[in-house]
Amino acid sequence: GCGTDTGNKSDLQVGMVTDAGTIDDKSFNQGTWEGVKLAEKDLGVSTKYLKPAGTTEADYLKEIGNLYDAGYKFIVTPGFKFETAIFQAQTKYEDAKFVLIDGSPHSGDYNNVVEENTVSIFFAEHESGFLAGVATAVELQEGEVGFIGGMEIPPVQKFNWGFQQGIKYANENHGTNIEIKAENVVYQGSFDNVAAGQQLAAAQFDKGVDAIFCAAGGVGVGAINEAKARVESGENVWIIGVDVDQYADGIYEGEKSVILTSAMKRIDQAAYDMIKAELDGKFPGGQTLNFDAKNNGVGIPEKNPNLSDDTEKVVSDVFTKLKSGDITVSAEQGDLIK
Amino acid sequence: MWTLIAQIFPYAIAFTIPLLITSLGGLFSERSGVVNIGLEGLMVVGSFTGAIVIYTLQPIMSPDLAVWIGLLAAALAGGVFAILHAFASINLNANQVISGTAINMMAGALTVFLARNVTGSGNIPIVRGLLRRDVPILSEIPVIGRLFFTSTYATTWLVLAILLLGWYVIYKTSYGLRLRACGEHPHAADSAGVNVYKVRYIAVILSGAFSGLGGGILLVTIAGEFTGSVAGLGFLALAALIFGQWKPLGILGATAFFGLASTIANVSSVIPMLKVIPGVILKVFPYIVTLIALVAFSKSSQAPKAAGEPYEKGKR
Amino acid sequence: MKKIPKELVVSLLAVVLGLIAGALFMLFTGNNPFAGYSYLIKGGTMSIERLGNTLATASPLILTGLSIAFAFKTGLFNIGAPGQVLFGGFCATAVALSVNAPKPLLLLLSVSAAALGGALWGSVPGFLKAKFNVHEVVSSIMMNWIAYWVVYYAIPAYFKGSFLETESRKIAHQASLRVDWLTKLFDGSYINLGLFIGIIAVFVVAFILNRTVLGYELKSVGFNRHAAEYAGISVNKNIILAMMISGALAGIGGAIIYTGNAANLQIGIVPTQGFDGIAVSLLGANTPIGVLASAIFFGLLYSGKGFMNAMTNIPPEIADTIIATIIYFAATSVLIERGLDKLKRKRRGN
Amino acid sequence: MDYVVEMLNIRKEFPGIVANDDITLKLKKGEIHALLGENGAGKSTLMSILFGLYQADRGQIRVNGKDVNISNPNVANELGIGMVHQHFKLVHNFTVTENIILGLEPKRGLSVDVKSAAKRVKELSEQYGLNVDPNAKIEDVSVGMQQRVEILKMLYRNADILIFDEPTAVLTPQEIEDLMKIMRNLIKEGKSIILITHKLKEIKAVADRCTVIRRGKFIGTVDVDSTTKAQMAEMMVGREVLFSVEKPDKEAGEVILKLDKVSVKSNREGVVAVKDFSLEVKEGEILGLAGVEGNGQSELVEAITGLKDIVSGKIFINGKDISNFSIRERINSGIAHIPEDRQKRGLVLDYTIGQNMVLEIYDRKPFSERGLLNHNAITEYAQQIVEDFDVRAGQGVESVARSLSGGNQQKAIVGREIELNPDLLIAVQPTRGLDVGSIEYIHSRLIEQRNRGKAILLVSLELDEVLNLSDRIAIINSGELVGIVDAKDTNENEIGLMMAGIKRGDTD
Ligand SMILES: Nc1ncnc2c1ncn2[C@@H]1O[C@H](COP(=O)(O)OP(=O)(O)OP(=O)(O)O)[C@@H](O)[C@H]1O
Ligand SMILES: Nc1ncnc2c1ncn2[C@@H]1O[C@H](COP(=O)(O)OP(=O)(O)OP(=O)(O)O)[C@@H](O)[C@H]1O
Ligand SMILES: [Mg+2]
Ligand SMILES: [Mg+2]
Repeated sequence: GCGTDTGNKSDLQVGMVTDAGTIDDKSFNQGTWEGVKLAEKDLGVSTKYLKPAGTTEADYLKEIGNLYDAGYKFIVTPGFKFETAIFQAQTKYEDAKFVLIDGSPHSGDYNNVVEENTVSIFFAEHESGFLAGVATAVELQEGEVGFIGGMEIPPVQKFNWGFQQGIKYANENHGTNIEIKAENVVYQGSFDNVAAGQQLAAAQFDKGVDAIFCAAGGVGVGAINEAKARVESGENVWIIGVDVDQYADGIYEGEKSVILTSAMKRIDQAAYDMIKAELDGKFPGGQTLNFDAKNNGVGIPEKNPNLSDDTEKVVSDVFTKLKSGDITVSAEQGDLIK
Repeated sequence: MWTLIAQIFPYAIAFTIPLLITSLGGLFSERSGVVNIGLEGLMVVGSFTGAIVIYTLQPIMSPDLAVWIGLLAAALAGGVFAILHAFASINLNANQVISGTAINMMAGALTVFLARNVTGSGNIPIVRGLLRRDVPILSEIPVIGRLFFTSTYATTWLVLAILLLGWYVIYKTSYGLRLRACGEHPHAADSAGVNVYKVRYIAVILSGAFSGLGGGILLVTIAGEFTGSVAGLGFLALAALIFGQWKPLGILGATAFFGLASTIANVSSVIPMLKVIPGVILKVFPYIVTLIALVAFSKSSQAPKAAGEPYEKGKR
Repeated sequence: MKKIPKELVVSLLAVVLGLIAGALFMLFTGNNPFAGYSYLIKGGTMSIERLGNTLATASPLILTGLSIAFAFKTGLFNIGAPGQVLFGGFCATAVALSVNAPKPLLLLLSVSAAALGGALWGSVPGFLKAKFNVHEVVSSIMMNWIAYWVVYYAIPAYFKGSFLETESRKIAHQASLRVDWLTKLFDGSYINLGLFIGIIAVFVVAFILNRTVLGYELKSVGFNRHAAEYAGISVNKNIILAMMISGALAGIGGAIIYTGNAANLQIGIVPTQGFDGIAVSLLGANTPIGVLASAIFFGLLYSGKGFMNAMTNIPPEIADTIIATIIYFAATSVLIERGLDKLKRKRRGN
Repeated sequence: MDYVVEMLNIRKEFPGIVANDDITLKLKKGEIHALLGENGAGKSTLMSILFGLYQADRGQIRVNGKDVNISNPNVANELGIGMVHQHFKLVHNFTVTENIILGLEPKRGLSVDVKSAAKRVKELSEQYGLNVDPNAKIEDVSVGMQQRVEILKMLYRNADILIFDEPTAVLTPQEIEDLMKIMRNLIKEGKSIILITHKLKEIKAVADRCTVIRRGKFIGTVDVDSTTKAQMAEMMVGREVLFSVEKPDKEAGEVILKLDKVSVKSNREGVVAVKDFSLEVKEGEILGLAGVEGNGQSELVEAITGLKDIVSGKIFINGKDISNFSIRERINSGIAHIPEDRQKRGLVLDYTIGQNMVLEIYDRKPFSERGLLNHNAITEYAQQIVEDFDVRAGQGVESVARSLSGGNQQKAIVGREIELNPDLLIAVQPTRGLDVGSIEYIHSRLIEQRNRGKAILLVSLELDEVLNLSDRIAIINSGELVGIVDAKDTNENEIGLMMAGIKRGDTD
């Protein structure tokens, strides 16, 4: 779909190439696409996404070439797997603009080169995880939490590490008593094994875990299902969502959801902002942008029906301190679990 | 140890059930003489249809009722889709393996394509699947109650009932007798006045319906959304069929083994006791055991003699 | 007039019918099929670079298609190609990442390693079939999963880079099947030596099957193992050998995928080329030359569909639907043959 | 008027062949009506039409005076027509009862009522003296018993018109006697029978009338009592038939094949098929091995050729112990083998005739060198065989084996094996399913081999063939050697008795 009914009209053609997984992955592909679609609606750009046949640099570059040849010269790519493809594309297609989310272009040697037609965007997932951790700890006050990751890739790891720091912070500063055991921090190893997600969540719940932070795509879907089933049979368990506000995914009855809160990174916002900047002639080419607490690039949702007002208040205080730099969250494992 | 088993048992069963019903579908098809390698695709079709029906109905009626209607629709759709395979392998004497492969490819492409056309997204989430319940009274029985009657899905009992019924049909009814005859010696069946084509059509359609149901059950118990794939479960069901020696009780054992082994492998990372075993060993364990079992059973293979052979009236 | 082989007619008709089905889907979604197909073809051919990419996409398919065709010719259904691709590719990657040698030698080593790895993976179902009569389809499916998990754990344990747990280190240019002159010739496309390996393999396989004692024995066993046994041909040896050769071909396909088209091995992904090989082989009537042609056709479909999607609103699943339909029609070729016979008889009748 | 079946002017065409051309057959109530004809004359086709397996292209069928359209076996069943097929149509892992009730299952509620069916089978079995165990599995019972199961199948369906397609080919003379008795019983109970057979003796023994067809055409229907065997044979073949082959006397030479107390396991689990079997075959002789099907002949041949391992004993060729040789080594030691099942063992049907002609020697010079095939040499060699043995095929050596008729396939195999110039030629059922012309030809080639001083082991179920060709005859029963007799001083009766396990002398 091109064309819009808002009256705004623009010549800009915005293309996106999806990473592994589908456009509906409830994660970075979907988030990015939602931002692009929002731009279509608000700004009148025309849009298109392509799904590559595989996940190699060649597959990605081919689709970028297809978009380029079809006139889509503003191209958004989510995921660090695009790093080497964009490295080549930015010089090959000099008159095109590239937005690389979660990564920075390099030739395979991790020497980053961001050309003038490219913006590289990173998110402070650890800060997002931290806030979710604080929110969880304060809301639950005491109990156990767990973490289920998909594959061991940097954004997922950073969510995990941040979450653990958030729990610790709340225990130390807000008198909560939340435990997170090493055995309950796991990477399932894929983003699509729903059954394993269900089983892992069940195993953790059975061992007394009250809330699980899932940064695992389809694996998280399995965990959410397990939580729904348990809540409906009277148990009191929670899931903390990731990337986008997953509240709706956790709905099991009317408006009630098992999603306590979500550790969000505003990918949609980032994609939208870049498109808008381009239209305004302010495309920050050559820069590496960090979306973090300071610029509201990460955080928990504005509305968290499952969080008490008190909790929200605590989180918002912490959020302020993150912004001001009073609190810093490490993006490294250090002595954290996994 | 006991608590570990007690904990994972319900999930192992949950994982077993879609496999079991799909495998039973394969059993009907192969016992009639038609190899059905398209079980995977038929499960996908079931999962898709179930999802789309439940997705549409849940907002306007009782979610539970919607789930059951969805399961019914999944079975129906699987059965209808299987006609493609039946037509190719029964009427056209096609190579059944190739036709099954085509079924798998078609199901994958077509369902996602339709999903996108209907919901605008390649995935179809459902708000709510089936709830787990303890079976009254029975769940109080020591040991057994904890293992078998706690946290069960209604579909588990449904599938076990179908299995029992399937066993009865295959071994006790006239259709079963004819079915087995068609899989062993279709010409004998034909000359005894059995309509081989009809028997095989029914069997292949049943295999589609059961696989469709399997896909639907996977959706409402585990997956919670349609994503265009069932992650190789259909192929695993096929392996279970051979592992289980084309016998209803055999496939019950084989699928239960897969269910247990893969559940253990999946949750091993959160079970301290299992953590000492290298992950790769746990993951490949079910597959290696299957290979060993196939070797062990190879001598006394009960494979239907005519399975995979197109039936031509004139030929002998 | 020379007689056109029946297989060719059947394959072509299957393609045509598949394309017609695709056209119907395009119409159904409100698109113009002529535009769709012309963009599809343009997408795969309109520049020298795209042509190169089409051939690069086709290269591993030639090998996996040959692998499966070879198995079919020898009476086996090798559904284990995905596992053989993965494990062969893993072996090639391992060599590429750990051996230091001049490029030609290194490539020879890594491709040989891939062939050996694939052969090893194929030998298990072959052995089980020969010795215990275990159906190769089931054992191959098991071997696929075993390959998946072995590679899944081995890459992070031994070959991961400094940043990522989920893929191997990048393979140096030194060890890659990409060569500068070819890349330049095709304007920076991904084409690599894999294409030549594929073409050589086509001729080698055709030669083995048609002109050698080995091929004669393998086919005898494939067509009629009872007669082969009667004639004193070792059935068991030949079944194992056939699966090993088939596996080796798939393994080399893995080398092309991971050290040619790509430059590393990502875990958690089953290579689709393994399954696609089935379609390639069937459409190619299980003959080496047919496989070459159909691999290029699939390469065109895969590499052109992106441009079609970019230029139109045709959903991406169309290409897959077309392929599935083609396979279905290839499977039901009896229908086509019957139609042809009827046509002939009618013409004769007149 | 009192015809139960009238098949009038039946025509049936298969692609490329008219199997039935204007054939008329009328079956009287209460008679045994023989249907006689060479292989491929169209007997089975005609009966398959009556039984509803095929549809006639033209012609009329009347049952009990009414025009009927028998579109499938169910219709035939309803009309009271039953058929015992030459190749039994029984499900091997079903019980006798299950096989009998298949397609017509008695029910109790939803279940098949196996119990009462078994009772009924038992009753029927007793009524007609068939002696069948209703609960035995088919794979465990003898061939004769399987045939009686087929008969029960018809009786269970209340068939009044019974078709027997070559029922005696697989039976011992004793069993044939029993079958005749059963047939006469059936007639007494008011049934009518059509009997297909090649054996004039049997027709003479039981049939009332006989219809003869030749190459799909109706030749005539005669009264059996008033027609001689020779007359019937002439009707069948179209010329005078010599009932024996010319064979000069010849002194046998050195021992070529020596079996020393050979035991072989059966193809079925656990059973021993051949027990302590000792035998010698000498140069310049044809040794016939006679026995009822399934008494260990196949296993014995497989043991000699190496297709099967022996449990104990030794096998010698020209004095050399070959017990542990591979199949190929045995071929190279001078054994050639015309296999029992030409399509399963003898040919790779998807290969051309040319490729098939070198099946055992493709790896020898000049057919291949250093692993590469020499197609020219192969074609040349095959060409020679095709010419010498009169193999008729559309595209000569380039014809795919599958496209050849059975007789030509067999001639090709015989040619290939003789061309190997073996010391020992094992010929198993070399003329099964062939027409008279081909049979004569193959017989003469076998005798020619013998005359050239080769040793020939002939295994055949056809007693006539064994008697006509052999110099000596060994009789096998239940895997044991019953005895060896000189062909010159024995007769069908004696061999028949020995085939049933009764040793020479026991009777005298
Ligand atoms: N289904 C078929 N398709 C084509 N040709 C057939 C078919 N069945 C039989 N024929 C041919 O029809 C002819 C008559 O065959 P039929 O089986 O009736 O002979 P028969 O008299 O029963 O021979 P036999 O003594 O060998 O049993 C043969 O030439 C045979 O090859
Ligand atoms: N489809 C076919 N095409 C060509 N020849 C055939 C075909 N079917 C059978 N025949 C030939 O016809 C002859 C008789 O075949 P048929 O099937 O009638 O066997 P039969 O010995 O009479 O056994 P039965 O009575 O059990 O059918 C055989 O020589 C067989 O090879
Ligand atoms: Mg016949
Ligand atoms: Mg016959």
